[in-house]
Amino acid sequence: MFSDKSIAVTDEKLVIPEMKYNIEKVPETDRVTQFLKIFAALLKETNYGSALELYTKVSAKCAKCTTSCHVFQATKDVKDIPCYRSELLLSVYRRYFSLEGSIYARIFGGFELTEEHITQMQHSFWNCTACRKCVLECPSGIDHGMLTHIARYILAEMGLTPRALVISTREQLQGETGNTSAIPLIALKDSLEFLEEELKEATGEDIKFPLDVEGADYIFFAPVSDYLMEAETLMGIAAVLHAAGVSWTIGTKYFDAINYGLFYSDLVLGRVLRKMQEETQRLKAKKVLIGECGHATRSATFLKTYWQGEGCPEIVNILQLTHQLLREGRIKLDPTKITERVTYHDPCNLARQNWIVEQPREIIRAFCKDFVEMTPNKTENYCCGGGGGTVSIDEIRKYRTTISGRKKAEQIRKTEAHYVIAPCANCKKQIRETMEDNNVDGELVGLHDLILKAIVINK
Amino acid sequence: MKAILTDITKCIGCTQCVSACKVINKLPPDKPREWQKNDGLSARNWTSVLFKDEYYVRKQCRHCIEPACAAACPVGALHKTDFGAVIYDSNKCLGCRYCMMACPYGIPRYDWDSAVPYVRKCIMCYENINNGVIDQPACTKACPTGATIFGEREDLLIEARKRIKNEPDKYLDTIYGEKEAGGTNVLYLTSKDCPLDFLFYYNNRIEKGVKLLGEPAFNQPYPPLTKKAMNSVPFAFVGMGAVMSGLYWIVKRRQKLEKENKGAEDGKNQ
Amino acid sequence: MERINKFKLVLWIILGIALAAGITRFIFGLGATTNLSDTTPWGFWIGFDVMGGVALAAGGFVIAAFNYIFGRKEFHSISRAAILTAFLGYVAVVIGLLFDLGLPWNIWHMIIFWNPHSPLFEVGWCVMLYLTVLFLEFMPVVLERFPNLHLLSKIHKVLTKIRIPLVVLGIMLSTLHQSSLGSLFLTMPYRLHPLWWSPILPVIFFVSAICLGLMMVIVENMTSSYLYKREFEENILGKLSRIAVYLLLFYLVLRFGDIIIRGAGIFLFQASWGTYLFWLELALTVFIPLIIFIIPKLRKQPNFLYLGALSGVFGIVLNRLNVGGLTHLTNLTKSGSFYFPSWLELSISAGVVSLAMLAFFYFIENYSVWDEKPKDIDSEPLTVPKFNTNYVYLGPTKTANRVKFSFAFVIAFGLAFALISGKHIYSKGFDKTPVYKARGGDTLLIDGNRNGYGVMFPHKFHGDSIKIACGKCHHLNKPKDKNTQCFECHNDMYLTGDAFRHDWHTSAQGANLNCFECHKHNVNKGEEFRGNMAAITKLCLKCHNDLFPADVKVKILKTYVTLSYTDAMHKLCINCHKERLAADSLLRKSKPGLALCSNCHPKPAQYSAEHKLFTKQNVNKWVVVPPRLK
Amino acid sequence: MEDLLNFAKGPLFRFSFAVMLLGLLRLFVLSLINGFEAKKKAPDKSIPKGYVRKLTWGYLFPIRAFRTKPIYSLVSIIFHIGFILTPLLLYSHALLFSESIGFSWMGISLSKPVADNLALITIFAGIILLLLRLTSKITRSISRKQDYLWLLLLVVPFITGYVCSAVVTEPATYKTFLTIHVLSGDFIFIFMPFTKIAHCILLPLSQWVTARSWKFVPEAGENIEKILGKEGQKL
Repeated sequence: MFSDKSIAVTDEKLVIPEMKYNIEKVPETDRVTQFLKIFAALLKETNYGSALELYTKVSAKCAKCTTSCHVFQATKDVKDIPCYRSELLLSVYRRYFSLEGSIYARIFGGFELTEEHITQMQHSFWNCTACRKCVLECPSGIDHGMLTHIARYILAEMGLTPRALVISTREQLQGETGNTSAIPLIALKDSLEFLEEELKEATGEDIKFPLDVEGADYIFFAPVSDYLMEAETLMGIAAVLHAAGVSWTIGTKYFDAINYGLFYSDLVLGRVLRKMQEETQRLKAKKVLIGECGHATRSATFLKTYWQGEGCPEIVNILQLTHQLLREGRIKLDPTKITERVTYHDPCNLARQNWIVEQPREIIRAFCKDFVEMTPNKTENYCCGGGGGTVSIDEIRKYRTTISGRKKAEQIRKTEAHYVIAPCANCKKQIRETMEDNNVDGELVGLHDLILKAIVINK
Repeated sequence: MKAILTDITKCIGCTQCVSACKVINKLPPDKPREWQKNDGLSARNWTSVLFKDEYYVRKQCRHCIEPACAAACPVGALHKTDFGAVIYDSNKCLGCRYCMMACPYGIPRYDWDSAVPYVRKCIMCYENINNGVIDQPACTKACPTGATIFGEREDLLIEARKRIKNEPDKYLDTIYGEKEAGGTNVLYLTSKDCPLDFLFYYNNRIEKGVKLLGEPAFNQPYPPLTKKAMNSVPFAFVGMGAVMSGLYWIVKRRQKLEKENKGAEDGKNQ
Repeated sequence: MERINKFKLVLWIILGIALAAGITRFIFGLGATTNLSDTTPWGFWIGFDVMGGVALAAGGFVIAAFNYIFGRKEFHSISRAAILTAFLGYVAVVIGLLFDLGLPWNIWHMIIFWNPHSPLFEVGWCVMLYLTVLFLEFMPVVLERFPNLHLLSKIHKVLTKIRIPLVVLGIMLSTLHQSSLGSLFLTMPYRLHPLWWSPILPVIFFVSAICLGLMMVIVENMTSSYLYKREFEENILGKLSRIAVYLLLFYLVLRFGDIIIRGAGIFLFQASWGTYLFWLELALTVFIPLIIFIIPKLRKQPNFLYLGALSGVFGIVLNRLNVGGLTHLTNLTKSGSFYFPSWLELSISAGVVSLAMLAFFYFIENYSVWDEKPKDIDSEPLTVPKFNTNYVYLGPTKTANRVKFSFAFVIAFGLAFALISGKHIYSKGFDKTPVYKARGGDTLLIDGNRNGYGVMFPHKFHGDSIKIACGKCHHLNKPKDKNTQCFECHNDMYLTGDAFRHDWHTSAQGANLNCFECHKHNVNKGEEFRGNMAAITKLCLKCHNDLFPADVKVKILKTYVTLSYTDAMHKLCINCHKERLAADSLLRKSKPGLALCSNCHPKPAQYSAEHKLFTKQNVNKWVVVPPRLK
Repeated sequence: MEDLLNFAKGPLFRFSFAVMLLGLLRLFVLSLINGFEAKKKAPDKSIPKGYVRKLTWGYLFPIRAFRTKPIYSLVSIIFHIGFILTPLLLYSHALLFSESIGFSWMGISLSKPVADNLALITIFAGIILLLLRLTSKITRSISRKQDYLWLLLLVVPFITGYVCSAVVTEPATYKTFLTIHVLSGDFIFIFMPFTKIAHCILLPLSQWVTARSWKFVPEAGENIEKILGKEGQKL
């Protein structure tokens, strides 16, 4: 009678693949004390305590978050309810770090932190893609995304991080190449030369990727995987910047925008951003330009926080810049080029807080005839399913595409679009795999891939 | 100055004066409280009748000629009028209750149960008489036996002496209020069986009849007790200032000299 | 948990209790919260908060005098703390005074309405001015923190320049009001116990204030040093104690000289409460400190030094309490009610002191009151304690304190607020004494004499044969209740009541009405409920068509407030009975003395003594006097 | 029974009311201080104001709530309205306050029929909420004990109050129900600041605090390493 219709997904029997990722090193035995110690250190040094203190008081357990969680809607497993997952951490906080909770525990007993609880957290918090869609629904105002963030930080300090993430960050911070995909500089230069040739073929123009130009307006950081997998996006960006005559550059010492710190560790976040700062200061760039990537853009905004010294530059996403250039009339797009149906996927990190929502749509409307929206869209768009760094864990691809990405696949299928635009490196990889595994027709592109096709470059 | 003379021997204890007082001053009904002194006076009863040794003694404000309460009040909320009454200005009052402490008869009462309390006591129907509503206080007017009467103080003193003279066996040869505490505007005549010393704090003394040095005499008014101290205030103030400045000057000079000496010695040594 | 934090927790709990008491005092007035009475209008708040507080703060001017005027620079290191103590002490005095004053919002009246003859007026002015001076003396410590702000640093410069004049002014003002607090009591020679009242009371107060100032500095310094685990200035405190010896000896001579010259020596060796208090006070003030301070062996031990100074502080505060209220003759003799402060009074005073202490700690922790700030306050070491399963970590000390203190504060407030008895507030000092019901038709049993025995009353006969209208006796009949008794309306023996039973009319067992079925709705729209009750209220007859018999003459009452049972008996019943007696022969036969006072009051003077109302006083018996019996 | 009722109306009521009022105030102030401290610690002071404001207003006028789970939202909103208005605006409660604490709001009160009906509606809303919680597997799985207890505890005073006001006439039963009514009310007050009902005062702050908490402290990461003794270690 009172069953919840909104969460019903048309579904036969669903086989849930095991969500199991590889851990770099197994932590020592007494994980409980270790967990609490790290938690305490975290509360002491960071700002999360104020939010946790509030959440433990207001959490009402109404289950409204279930209506917005794509993972839960696919699995129907109570362990995937955002509120259930948050309670895993909140109960620890309530028991060991809040006055009322500890008094209650002393009188009535109750929750105690155990090894099993930690194991449960270890799995649960990596199931969450930290898309923060549930925040919009929660009547208590709990940011489940933040709780995931905190819990992952603690787990990371214990060493319970997926190996894939650790390897890439290690390469980025301590490796020789200094980027997550371990591309040597020579390879980068090679591929850029190749891209320049490609561009010449496509547009007939001599479009350069300027390397190490001091004093440029923009220093460009792309998610490094783009150089390997999404070259067309880079070409599109180069074309746009060239057409508009923007002075920009790519640093050779550090050129990676990816920052997995946002997903599991503030420490890593800060260290990566320091590298970004060093490069920006070396080339004396006026602004920081981030390529098509959600988490990279959001983590780059924290440059303001981690910038040492005065004069933090403005951080601009390429979508914002292209939109601005389009408005100013500095680039022209041919409205007749793209005739296929197009749909747009909002990366969570860009759209959730109503940050970059309208700009890409205006750009698309300028040169695509048949643009359809997904439902829901804009700030409430579903996550691709690979958020929170899970996209880079290859051993759980099955889980990602069939469970996390299920909702997205349906959404895309409903639009019947040919082109699915996802201006985010993570989303691109995830959606492409999802479409493959779920047999969804269509082609996944970045926004600038399409722009490259439609851009008109006047001499 | 107007005054009230109460003849204890004539009082029949009908408490008509109490009712009349309540009516004219629009006082609400009284309920006995823990904090009342239990002599019948309260913030809502400005006069009362005590039952003492087969006699009835009416109690009310004595309207001293030199009232201690008026001298004590820091803001002058209480003051003595030429009419004879000691009246109270509730707009000035700040509720320090020093008047209640200072009164040698323990008369002023307080609105203890109110969040906005005032000091309450008999004001000899001052305002009503001034406005011409009545020609004498309600209590004297209401008295059926003429035990309490109103008039000029001199006239009443003459009347009192006359009564004592006429019936020396009946009356005690004292007019209460003529001299005590510098004289009051409420006078009492009493029977020989019933001396009224108990109305005065003087008689609360543990050792009766002991007169200590410095204590005021029976008929001495109270305000001068503090006046002496108050008069010396400016001298103390200026004197202390002068002494302190002088000391400071001397000490500083001495230090300076010491320094110079030291400097000179140092110079020599060098 | 550190010492200081534990101590602060206690202070916060006290503060919570005090807040509850303070709120009650401002809602319900002084009578509900204090044990003050018309006999003892001044009590603990004047004695401790004001007089004690001012005396406790004397350390400020004494140390300032030694440091700046007498050139004893060795006291410099404790002068800031002493001045801070004085400043906070005076602030506490003013806050305490706000509770004690009946009309605290009129406290500024002293500025515009002058009565220069009043010692209290002088005290008030001096305290105000001295508070300002202390504020200016202490300001530099606060301003030091902001050397970059131009305006503030300018003020700082000016203040340091005029420091010496300020100190001199402070000493002058202190001299005045420390002594004037004694002058307050000059006007009540027969109120105070002869061992305390003296024409030189101002001088005694001044000298004792200086003694107290010195000892208070010792106590304050050692206490705060203990709490912050800091080395205290043993040297300086030793010097202070040696100065205190001379002053205490002077005080002793002054006190006994005064008593003996006045001839009050006979009171010294009586067996009475007042004398005991005197010897206790002197022992605490003079004897214990003198013994400790004179013997070097004792003086050099911190524990004994502390004990001596503390004893002196308690002694002189006890002196102020004694003068302020405890030894008033109305309190010591049987002429009045005995005054001892209620727990609400004590808690408010304690709360004010706690507030001052917390402020003191705040300044110590945040400003350079001492030469060096207490350690471990600014920065926490980068460690987290070892966790076991019982451990609870509430964040850095500051955060944890905040959480704990506020929690303790709230709980203490709640408990104190609950414990403030409703009885004290609502009975207005009196227990309710219900009157028993006696219903009947033809014949009623009336406990007319209120002696526990019923009196037969031929009720029907009165209606049928004598044909008195019911309303004559039952001035307000209840609906369908033709034999309403006196007690129905006069339902309390001594308290006024409500003739219209609102509670019955609204209750579910009764008429189950809501307010607006009788009162017009526009009472909501701003019309005063009390202002014009008749205009907005429905008449009883609108609902009760058969309220009165047709032939009855009804006395219409203007108010529903009824007199107490006793009052009503005297005014209404007795008159009625008298009339009936005159007319009726039957009653005259059965109860000839029905209208006589002696029926109810057989022995007027003794009757009162038995009764609860009059149990408390023994002297000054006051009774409601009936007309003289034959 | 009489004594218990008097205790519940007197001391216990005063205690519970004081704890409720000051306790909630304490939570609010503590959260505010926490928020401002977070602001002080983080170098980046900006927050997405429009987003925070939009979500915060959403709590007071929860129109958005109807899009997902409309039945639940409607019932819950009705329950909240009834729960706030009925006890607050009943004349008897104003009377209780004036007798026990010394202030009240006698001037504004609901008429009896309105209050009765509102109480009935609230009771039904509460029961429906309980049923919703019990029948759905999802809510059942995430509910703690207090989630059921609260619903029951909140509904009890309404039921007993309604019974007292409109059903019983027999004095003994009336007294019993009234005692339960007052006692349950007291317990609600006492537990309010320490359980999830604190949301009544904390909700307006939650978005602001969240936004403040998202601001990182730059030194935090390194300091945590130091605390944990992992300084200088490689990843």
